[in-house]
Amino acid sequence: MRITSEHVIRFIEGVAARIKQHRDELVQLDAPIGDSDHGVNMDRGFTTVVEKLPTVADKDIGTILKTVGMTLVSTVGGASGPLYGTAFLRAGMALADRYELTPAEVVAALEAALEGIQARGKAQRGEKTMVDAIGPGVDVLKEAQANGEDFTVALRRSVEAVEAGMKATIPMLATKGRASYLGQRSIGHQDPGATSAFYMAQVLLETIERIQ
Amino acid sequence: MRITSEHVIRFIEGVAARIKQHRDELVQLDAPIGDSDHGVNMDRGFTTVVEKLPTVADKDIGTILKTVGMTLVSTVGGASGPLYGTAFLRAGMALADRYELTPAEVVAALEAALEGIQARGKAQRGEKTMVDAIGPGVDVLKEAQANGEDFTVALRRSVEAVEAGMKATIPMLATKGRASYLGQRSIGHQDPGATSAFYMAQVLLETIERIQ
Amino acid sequence: MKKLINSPEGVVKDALAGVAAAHGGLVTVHYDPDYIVRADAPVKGKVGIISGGGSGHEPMHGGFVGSGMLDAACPGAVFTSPVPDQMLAATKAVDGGAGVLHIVKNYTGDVMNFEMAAELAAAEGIEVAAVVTNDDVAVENSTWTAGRRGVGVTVLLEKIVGAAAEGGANLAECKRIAEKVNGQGRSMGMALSACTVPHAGKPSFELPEDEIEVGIGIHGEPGRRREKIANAAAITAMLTEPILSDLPFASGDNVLAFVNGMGGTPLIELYVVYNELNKILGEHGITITRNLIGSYITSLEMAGCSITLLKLDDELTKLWDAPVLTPALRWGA
Amino acid sequence: MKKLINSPEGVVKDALAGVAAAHGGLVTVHYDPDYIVRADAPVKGKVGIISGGGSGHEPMHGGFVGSGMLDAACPGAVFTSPVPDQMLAATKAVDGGAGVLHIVKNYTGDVMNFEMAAELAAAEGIEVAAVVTNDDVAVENSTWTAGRRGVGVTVLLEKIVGAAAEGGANLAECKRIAEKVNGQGRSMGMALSACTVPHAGKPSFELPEDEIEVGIGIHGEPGRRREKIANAAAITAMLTEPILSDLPFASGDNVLAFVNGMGGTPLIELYVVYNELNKILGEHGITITRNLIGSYITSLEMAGCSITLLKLDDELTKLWDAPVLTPALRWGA
Ligand SMILES: Nc1ncnc2c1ncn2[C@@H]1O[C@H](COP(=O)(O)OP(=O)(O)O)[C@@H](O)[C@H]1O
Ligand SMILES: Nc1ncnc2c1ncn2[C@@H]1O[C@H](COP(=O)(O)OP(=O)(O)O)[C@@H](O)[C@H]1O
Ligand SMILES: [Mg+2]
Ligand SMILES: [Mg+2]
Ligand SMILES: [Mg+2]
Ligand SMILES: [Mg+2]
Repeated sequence: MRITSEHVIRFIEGVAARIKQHRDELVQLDAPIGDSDHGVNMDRGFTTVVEKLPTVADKDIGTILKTVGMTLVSTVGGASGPLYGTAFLRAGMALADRYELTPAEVVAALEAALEGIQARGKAQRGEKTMVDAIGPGVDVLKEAQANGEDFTVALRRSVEAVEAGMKATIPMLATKGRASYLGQRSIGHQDPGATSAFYMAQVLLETIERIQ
Repeated sequence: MRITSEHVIRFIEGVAARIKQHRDELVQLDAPIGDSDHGVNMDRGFTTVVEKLPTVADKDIGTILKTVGMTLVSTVGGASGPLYGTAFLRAGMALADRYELTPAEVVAALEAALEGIQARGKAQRGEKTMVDAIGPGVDVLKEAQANGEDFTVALRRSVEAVEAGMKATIPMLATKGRASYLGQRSIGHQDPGATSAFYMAQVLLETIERIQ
Repeated sequence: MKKLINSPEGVVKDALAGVAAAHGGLVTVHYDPDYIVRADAPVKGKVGIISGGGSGHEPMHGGFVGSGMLDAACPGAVFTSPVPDQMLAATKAVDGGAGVLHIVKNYTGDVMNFEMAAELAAAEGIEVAAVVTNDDVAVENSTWTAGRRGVGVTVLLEKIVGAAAEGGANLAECKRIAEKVNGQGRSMGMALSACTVPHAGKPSFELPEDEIEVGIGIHGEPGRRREKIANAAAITAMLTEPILSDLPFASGDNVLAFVNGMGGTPLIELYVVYNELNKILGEHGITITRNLIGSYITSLEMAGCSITLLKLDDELTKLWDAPVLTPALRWGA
Repeated sequence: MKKLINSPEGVVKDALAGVAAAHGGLVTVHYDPDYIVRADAPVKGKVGIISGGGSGHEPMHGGFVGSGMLDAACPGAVFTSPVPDQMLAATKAVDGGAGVLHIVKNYTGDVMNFEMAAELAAAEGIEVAAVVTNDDVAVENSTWTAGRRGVGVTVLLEKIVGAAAEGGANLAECKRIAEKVNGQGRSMGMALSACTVPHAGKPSFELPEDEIEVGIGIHGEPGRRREKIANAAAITAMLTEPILSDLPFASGDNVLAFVNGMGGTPLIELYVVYNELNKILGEHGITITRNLIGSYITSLEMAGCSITLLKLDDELTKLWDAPVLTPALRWGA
């Protein structure tokens, strides 16, 4: 499978479109346990990212992803800005100078992204954050890679794991981020950051599926 | 008919009770074309009046009514305080040193009260104020007196005229007081001051009727 | 009705007790009759400046008592003009021998109660003058009304005349300046929502989600007309144009622009309105040389705003800039 | 949703333009990245004090920029922490060679964005220290949360540390004083109503007519728990007791009492609450020696209030009393 910088750009644009499409839903998810801004934050960030993309379209994938990360840091704000920003920065650092990626490199970049999020945000799994969605997805990919599974098939299972992780945030008690202030009242609501992570995973899968 | 200071006190107490009973109604009438306080203003004033009455119960009727007027001026506030206060003051001045009243004296006192209201407030009839209720009532009494009509009968007709005057304020355009600021929007609402005047007239009639 | 109060009956006294507890060094609160007076009153030889009106407009007037502004304020019940006993007692308390100026907002009740107090004070040998503010351009035809209402200009007038009195102006001079301010100032207000008078327990009117009241006063009453909700630029224009054409203000004028919140509107929105106002005045060649932005003359928790423009000259500018030390307005001190 | 705005997207920039138009002599507004900075920045040899946070809390922080308080403020989108670019630009703009103190409210987003800015500033050779305020006692168990939120104490801290910096304190000294203020201050808030984030278009939560939210933050979020509505005395006790027992405050303490409105609550109610607070503290033998009453750290048009108590000593009292000249807080100047 040839994963080129063109596919990476298609992925980023796809994420931007998907986030815009779910902007209000992400805002509404953030209302009961947050401050009603997650969808707007993400949309503001990715809208700017899309404007910036042409300036780096001919660059290596690492540079593209680092630009995405920097742009997110500079435009999203809130908790998700530094977190997703760091994620893309770290992924970009992992893929410096590459113009084409192997599935293994994609997995390594995703792992680096997750590590970046956890380094910045200090959240463990089970604290009702985006980590609860991203973590299980990365687990599946790593395990599949170890077993030599087909990447697309693995990614499909990975997205299912992300979705399950997202849904698993509903009964969780939040102990990180803004939702944690609600104590017991945080229970019963799906985490907005886990939800935006799921949409990104979906778009990643769709991008990869279209390559074959 | 012997109208004594005891009857006057009964009238005042009756007015206080009637106002209290219609307090919220007078507040609600004041909401669409005023500031939602007429019932509370009047109730505050007459509650204090009732507390003060024992200190002047043995005084002449003029003193009793002047005390009522002073107390209303000192406790009601708003437009109705100076207006009703002046009304009772003028009625009291008209009845100085009297311990018993003839119907003619009652009519003269009511006439003085109306004059006082108009001197203070400068309202003519047709401006959507208490004058539109009180004025016709005084007219009937004066005319009946000229015709030698029975006082109680005349008073009954007078209260009917007050009620009609009160209802006639509904289609009126306000040109005095707070309701005037609403311009055309003042049309269609009954004037709160005309309504409190009607309740006073009712109590006056009931007091007189009970004498016979 | 949801309010931070103990009872509808107690709200004015409770708030007065709060003022007394908070600003004891600055003002003294007297009860029965209620009035708030400068802690150092009467100031010998100074004209006493007093005002008053219904409660529910805070910080007006009690928040404006102090050096360089009011000598005393008389708070009535919520939205109810105070009674003459209050103004009489306050007048006596602030009389430093140079006479007392009553600042009265033009409402039938306020005017009559202040008149009675002035008559009583005169009978006691105190020289009293009065100025009646009537700056609300929403009330267009004064032959068909009780005259224009006194609104935002009252705040500016109290500051400016307070400075004049503090600076030693005599009663006639204070009255002249007061009338000048009233003559050169105009206001108009609008509401996004009604307010709830505590004892009434429910909003004074119902506004649909897409409508506003234009030409409101400060007593929770409906305005002159209802309009569809519009953006801040359109609403600001709706309020500003009648103000400009009424005085009229002209190109080259310097003005004090006062964007006032009605009690339930946050500061961020007032700055949005101020920005639009600044643009409109710029288009008319009018320069804002002084401004005041905040909730100073309110209508309980009503959401909305009013705009007041006061034409400035050197005299008024200097008096506006003079030091003031009150609970709600303070500078140079 | 009814607001005096032009559009949900434009509200922050429009309000900033209003601030620029209104307070041009005092502050300068920079756009992209957005920050409000003292007109005379950088002040040579003075520690620069900057803060920032989401918009919707006005006058905090932009209204506190000026002599004796903040050197710059970075406004994010409504309820969204600003981005590092803003804090970096502001830090550079106010660096007078003595280092820069970042005042950060403890929210995950604010902390992370300020951290990133501090890393970037350090990389450019500017000495940066940070203090994180976390005074909200409603958040009881910090092992199960992101730690306590920074609320009302932030306002007091900005004033006090601003005075210290103005007086020549160095960066370490400013940080020490900031930490002392944060250590000696506690807050708690409640809401009578929700607020509407402009782009969300509807209230963040629905409160029945007879219920209140207790233990809210300043982002329109629900509180720790719902309670039946109660009178001002009971609500004040509900907020004050957890504050008192947390520090704990003790008989004989002198405090600064800050009664803050959430944006939609009128001043008259804040004075009613202040009166109750004064009574409660009196019963505990605690003396209010300074106070602040008004809407200074708000949550858009939310109705409700918060109470902040700060234990005072001579050092803090002197710094509180020092002159301040900003759009929202001004005395001695
Ligand atoms: N410490 C953390 N680690 C990982 N994710 C976090 C952390 N704190 C918050 N989040 C994520 O951020 C999301 C909220 O993002 P957003 O609403 O944009 O920012 P804010 O909370 O500052 O308003 C949450 O739903 C959660 O998934
Ligand atoms: N100029 C006037 N002359 C006679 N009556 C008046 C005048 N102005 C107002 N009123 C009466 O006063 C009533 C309102 O009284 P109230 O609500 O107690 O005072 P306010 O209008 O000051 O709130 C009106 O309904 C009207 O009947
Ligand atoms: Mg959020
Ligand atoms: Mg009324
Ligand atoms: Mg009234
Ligand atoms: Mg946020």
